[in-house]
Amino acid sequence: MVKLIAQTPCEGQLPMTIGDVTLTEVVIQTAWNVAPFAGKEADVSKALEAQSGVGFPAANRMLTKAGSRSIWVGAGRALVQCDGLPELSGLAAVTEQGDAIAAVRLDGPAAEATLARLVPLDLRVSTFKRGHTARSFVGHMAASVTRVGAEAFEVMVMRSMARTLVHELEEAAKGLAARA
Amino acid sequence: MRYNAWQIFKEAFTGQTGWKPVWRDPEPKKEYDIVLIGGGGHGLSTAYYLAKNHGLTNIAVLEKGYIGSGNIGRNTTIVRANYFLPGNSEFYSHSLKLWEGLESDLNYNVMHSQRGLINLFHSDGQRDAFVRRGNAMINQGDDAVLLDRDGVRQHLPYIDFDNVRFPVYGGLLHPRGGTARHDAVAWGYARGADQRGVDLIQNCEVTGIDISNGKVTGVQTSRGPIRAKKVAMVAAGRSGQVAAMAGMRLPIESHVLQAFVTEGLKPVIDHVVSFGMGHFYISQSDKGGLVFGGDLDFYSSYAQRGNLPMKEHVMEAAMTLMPMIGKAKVLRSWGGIMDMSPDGSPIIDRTHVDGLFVNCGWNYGGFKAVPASGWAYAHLIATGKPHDTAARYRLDRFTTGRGIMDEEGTGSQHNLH
Amino acid sequence: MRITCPHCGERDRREFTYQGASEIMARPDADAGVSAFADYLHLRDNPAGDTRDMWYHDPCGAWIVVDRNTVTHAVTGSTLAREGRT
Amino acid sequence: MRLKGKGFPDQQRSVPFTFDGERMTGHAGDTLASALLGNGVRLVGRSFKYHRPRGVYGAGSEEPNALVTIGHGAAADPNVRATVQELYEGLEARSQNRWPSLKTDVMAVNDLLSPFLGAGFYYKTFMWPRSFWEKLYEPFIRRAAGLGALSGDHNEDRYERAFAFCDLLVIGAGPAGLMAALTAARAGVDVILADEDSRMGGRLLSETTEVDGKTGHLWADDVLAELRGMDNVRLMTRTTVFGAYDQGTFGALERVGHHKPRKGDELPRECFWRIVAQRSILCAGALERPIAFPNNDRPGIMSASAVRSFANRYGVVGAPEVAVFANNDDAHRTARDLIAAGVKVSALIDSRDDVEVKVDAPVFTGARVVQTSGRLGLEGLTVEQGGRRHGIKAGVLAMSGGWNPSVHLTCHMNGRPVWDAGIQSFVPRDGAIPGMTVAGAARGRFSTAACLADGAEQGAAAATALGRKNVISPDVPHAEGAAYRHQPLWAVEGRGRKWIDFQNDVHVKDIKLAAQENFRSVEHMKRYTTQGMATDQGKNSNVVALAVLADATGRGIPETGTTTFRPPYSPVAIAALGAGAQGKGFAPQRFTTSHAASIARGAPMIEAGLWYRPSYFPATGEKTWREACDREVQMVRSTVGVCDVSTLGKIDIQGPDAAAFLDFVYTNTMSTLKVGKVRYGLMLREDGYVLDDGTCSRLGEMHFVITTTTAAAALVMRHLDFVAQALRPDLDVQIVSVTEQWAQFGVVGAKSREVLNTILDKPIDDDSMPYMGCADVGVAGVSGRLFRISFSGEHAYEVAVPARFGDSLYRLLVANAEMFGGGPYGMEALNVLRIEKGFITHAEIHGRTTAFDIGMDRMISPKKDCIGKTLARRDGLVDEGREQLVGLKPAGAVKQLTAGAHLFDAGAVATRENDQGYVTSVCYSPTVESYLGLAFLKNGRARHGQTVRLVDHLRGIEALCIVCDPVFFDPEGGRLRG
Repeated sequence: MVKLIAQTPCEGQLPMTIGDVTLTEVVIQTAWNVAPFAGKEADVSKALEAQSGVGFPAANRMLTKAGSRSIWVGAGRALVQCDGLPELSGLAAVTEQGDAIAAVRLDGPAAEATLARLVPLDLRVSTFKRGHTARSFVGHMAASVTRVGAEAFEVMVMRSMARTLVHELEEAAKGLAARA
Repeated sequence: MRYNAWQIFKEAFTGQTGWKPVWRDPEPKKEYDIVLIGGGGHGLSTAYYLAKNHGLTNIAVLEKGYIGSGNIGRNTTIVRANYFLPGNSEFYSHSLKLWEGLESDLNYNVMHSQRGLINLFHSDGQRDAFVRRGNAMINQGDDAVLLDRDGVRQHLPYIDFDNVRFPVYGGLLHPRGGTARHDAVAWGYARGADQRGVDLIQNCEVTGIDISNGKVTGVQTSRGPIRAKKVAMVAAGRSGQVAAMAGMRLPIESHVLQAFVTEGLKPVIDHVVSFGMGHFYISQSDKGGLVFGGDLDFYSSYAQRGNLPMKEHVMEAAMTLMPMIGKAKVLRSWGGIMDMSPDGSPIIDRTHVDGLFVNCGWNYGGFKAVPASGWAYAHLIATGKPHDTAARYRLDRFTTGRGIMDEEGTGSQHNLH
Repeated sequence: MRITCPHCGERDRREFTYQGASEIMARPDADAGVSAFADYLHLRDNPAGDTRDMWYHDPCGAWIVVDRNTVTHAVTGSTLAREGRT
Repeated sequence: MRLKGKGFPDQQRSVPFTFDGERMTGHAGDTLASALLGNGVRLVGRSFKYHRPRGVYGAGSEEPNALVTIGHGAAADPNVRATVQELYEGLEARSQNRWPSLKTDVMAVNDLLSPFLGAGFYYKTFMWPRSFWEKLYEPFIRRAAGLGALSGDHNEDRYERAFAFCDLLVIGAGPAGLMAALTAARAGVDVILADEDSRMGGRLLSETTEVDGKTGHLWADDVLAELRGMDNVRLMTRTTVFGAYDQGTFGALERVGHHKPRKGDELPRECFWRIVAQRSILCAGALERPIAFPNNDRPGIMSASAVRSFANRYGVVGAPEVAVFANNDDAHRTARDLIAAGVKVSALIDSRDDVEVKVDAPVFTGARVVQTSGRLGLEGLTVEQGGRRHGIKAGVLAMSGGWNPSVHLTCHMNGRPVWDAGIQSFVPRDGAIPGMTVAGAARGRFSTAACLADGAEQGAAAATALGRKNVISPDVPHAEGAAYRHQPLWAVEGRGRKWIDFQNDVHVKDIKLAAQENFRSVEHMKRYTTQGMATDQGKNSNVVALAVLADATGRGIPETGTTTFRPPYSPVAIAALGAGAQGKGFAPQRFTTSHAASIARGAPMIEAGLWYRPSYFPATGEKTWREACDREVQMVRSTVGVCDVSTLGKIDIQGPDAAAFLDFVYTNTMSTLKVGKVRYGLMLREDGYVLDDGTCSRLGEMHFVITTTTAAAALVMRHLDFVAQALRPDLDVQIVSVTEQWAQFGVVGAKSREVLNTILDKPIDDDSMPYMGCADVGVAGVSGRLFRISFSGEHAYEVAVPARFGDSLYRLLVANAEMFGGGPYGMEALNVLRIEKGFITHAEIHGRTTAFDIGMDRMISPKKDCIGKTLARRDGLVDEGREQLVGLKPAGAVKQLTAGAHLFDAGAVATRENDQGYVTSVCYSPTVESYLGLAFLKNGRARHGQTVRLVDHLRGIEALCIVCDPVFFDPEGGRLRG
């Protein structure tokens, strides 16, 4: 019997370190878009928490617990990463998205300045803290940007744009490194 | 006074002291046969052709600012006749013919320069759409040439043909397309109208339109009431507000279109060039500045200024298309207020009020239309019948669905152009 | 220009797509007829001053109704289209 | 010449550079302008119109004269202000707008012709004969005009863009800006302090003024040291805030690499910053204005403040003998500073009568400069005092007509500045930019003491407005606080041209001529004379010009008008504003999962929207795309082909009201669709025209997945969100794009089922997967989806798997197809296959077509409302005379049919009046063995069987065609179900 081989969106492109920032691919095993039906937000959150350990996040926030995460990804929508398809029938639209996303992590003292070349967001740590997430743009690409550490961010774009994402991050980091 | 070689020579040796005012500054009279609301390009050309073609001179052009203070002085100066839908084809064709005789007609050098306009395309589908357009231009009696990639390279060697996001497949050359000196067009028409007896009244804002028993009787202005047998609105950029004075709502939204000019540079861009993968068009003025623009800012506005995202988008288009342009420096940016109609085409028509006429909805194509718009509007005002070339510019086309002219194919409803 | 998305907060204009006056939310009844629909779709107050219009916050997918001034570009408020305010 | 012991440049460290090829030496810390003056170079450029010799006028970014080109080849940077360009080792500068050389410029003949070339001369002449304009006059004018030249080479430099956010943006780091930033920063405010200069301190760097008992620049250094030590402060030097935009957004340009020799190409030349600030304080200082006197433009005639900058900051002076001409006290310090530096001051000429001048030099009060001499540089001047004339020897004349506050940014949002009679200049209008206040000289508070105090006050006010409690105003340091005393003097009478706009060569008489010809509005005057339209945008000249116009028209200055400024404050390179877009950066690239496999098979890739898709797959021996395309079509029609269709939009629709929602957005009814079935659907815009088409599959009672065309995917998604949120919030429905989740492949042709059954966990047959069926399936052990739909008229499927398996599945499908005599096919074949079946794409539904036009008006269900239904009924949209979709076949032998050709009645002349329609799509069909076309023809459905004339003027093609049904192949659809 034939077996299909999986590839990651940034296969062969990462990791790389440029100056004071390191780019690595975040490999997503499974993820679902969870969109509660009208009036079911609280029920969904409760059920999600029971199943995965993380509830439905508030707008612009990420919840993490053990291996699970739920990230707000837009009006009434969360990206839930956990083991196993959440059972929310009748409560929410659950849509597989684990293959739809390219995710890259930026680490290092230059991570914020690298993103500041591409993202029209106020990323100052005083306003955009660990666990904060935002739907915005990276260059011309719609993206989720999440702060995962004092000097660490995760950026998610559409899978088909993985190459552009890596390229733009790389170029931004190069220009920054050349100033040093 | 007529300008001629002798006069130029004489004035050079008498310290230029003999030149007369190019127009008068008359006080408004109590009554006119025709009042035109708006002293921009279209208002001035309408006045000129009313006088010249129809012998009507008891006319006032009321301008709330200075003559030519609207979009006639805030555009990218492109003159072309490369439309393809019936209605637009014959109108812009007529306009281009008028441009070609404008200088001798007005005895004023508007620097109309037919340096050729090239629309670039970047896919087979775009090519076919441009071929349809080019064939329509030739059917109309105008000119168009299909260029392949090498043909474009011969005309525009500086374009990036190799390392580019959307490679150039070819272009549609419109040899008679070009540019003109925008302010001079306003001044030339103003001078011509004034010489024929039209009163150009600056700093005179219309504050009301008087209507009695369904018939227009005059206007209220910041300089007092003025009676008129006919009133013609021609105030693109403020059409909605003017029409509201007559109790009308128009199918118009007002938007900002930005334009840019760089510092003066030695000649480098000979044609008017238009990028097919985003609104971007460029030419070089006789002073050496690169004059270019792009798409609307895309929000309704009367502010005559834009914001950074669209500026950036325009500059991005410039950099991907012709990266030799990078070190040209933007000197000035400004915004014009565009009367955006649902289908992107204008309106020249009567209204429900007897004696009240409307000319609006020029979207971002008003400059090149100035001669034909004035010609057709003058005809309508003078005779009560639409001119053949503008018969399709009806106000009711959105209700009947007949003759909708959506050149871009993006939809005949607002905010899609 | 910066506009406030009720979900995401104040954002650069580049994150939004514009869709004209909020009158567009008051769609006529199915049987209102051609002329009512033609007026609804095409005719606009087009005010020089305060206006209320529709914007789509592309990255988060929310349609919002924004209170704005077309002369000064001041933005004074915004709500979700879902809340039904025209 | 250098002044020993003066200035910051390290006079021990020599920096070699060239000017017009001549080797020269400057010092570290010099600008190009100071280095040229240090080398005794006064002639630096030629003016725009008359090509008059010009030298350095100022010391800052407002410089109108000393514009040069830096570097060569692709790096050549034209119109660089020598006063801003910092010197570095190996810098290569060239003068501009001269030929053959700066000293001997042929075009200077224009200056002799100047009696002809007054304001507006273009408009009155060059009309005879008409045809000479493009051929003779215009090329000549164009060559004479312009300043520097672009290299014509593609840009090779890196430029960059970035965003920054702060609570308070302080623009300008002179005494006011430093105090404002310091006060706010100490209160805990997040501050960005930006200054266009390479070193912060503003005028303190150029004056000998003391602050708190220290030389001004030392005091500035102390403040900067404190600011640098604070986490909440960001100092941005070499950064010009060039534009103010809505809601506290500013554009700023940082010069990152221009002051360094090039090493590699990674360092950006410039960075374009978008700065967002809750509040801002404009501390941009003021600019000195010139006086218009006869021949006031010779190299060596400079602004007085620039002469002080060069002497005090850079330790240079343009000539051994300097005269000063002013109408204000402030300029007197020029003479004092020069004398202190050991320079001979040959005269101080003050236009005021009642003034006491404490300067150890010949003083002329109540006097004016009425003439100057020196062909390529100032040699002397004539002073008139009480009717007597005095000849003065001077190589430099420092002139000052007073100061203009730098109001520019406050004008960017249409705020007109207001006239202040006290300083005879314009000051910013309060509140012109929301959130912005103005401090110091930028609002007419000219003394150092006033600037310091005002900066502190505005800084404290901003901190308070930002919600900081207990803001402490620091002690304002002690500094000179002399009142600004001046008496207006705009223009001096006398023979000769009195220049106002140096670069554009506008002089007093031009403005008077404009007034004489009734160009009396300021805007008319500007546009008629080009006053203020040069690269300095009138920063130096506008107020003088306005005063001259006011005088000529007999009005006061405020009645005459105001001067306004548009962004950018100083010119900004297109490469910076559009940074990142060059090459492929204009738009994201989207790659399918089969991209690598397609490339490996040699497929040329074409752009389809943002996506790349294979055009065709060349086989050995094939020389043209047509050969490959014909083979691929025949392959699909005879055996099986595989095609990546992942780029089509896929949207997941779920919820209790999902079916009702789809009924509202599609013309046809989707609520009656059974689970496991697929239906073709048509969407309209509200204006009744076709928006898009695609399929709708019902996966569950409350779960659908629909497809869109590739081009319209984002548009349709936004449209559906609009309908759901703005029009029908009553419907409980969730809409999620799944385009990227699934890699989807068409498996098309008679052998398609056999190929699929090689990889499906559970084989299918006609019963388990009938035509227009859909189901979840196992694909080689992976959960996937299968749809039995066709865009080719063949028995066909689309199989989808999670995208991570896309590459693998594609390779597998192609390999297995090959076992059945099939293989991959590209966009060209796909296009032929759909034309043969009369299926439409965006070539047909191009935004102007209605359901009626494409023969689908019966798909608009009469039983329910939907978007676009009512307006699609408008008379004009269902008129029989509209252009309707038809097929075209050649009548007899033809060379080719072409898309974009127009149609006419056979025998009719090809004119607009006779136009009957146009061709949208064409192909050569190897199946039908003929060219085929799809076209829109007036009343076309009633004209099947008629002959029409196809004319493509552009390609030189003419053909007679038979009008037919658009379905050319298998009209009964037997193969679909086969």
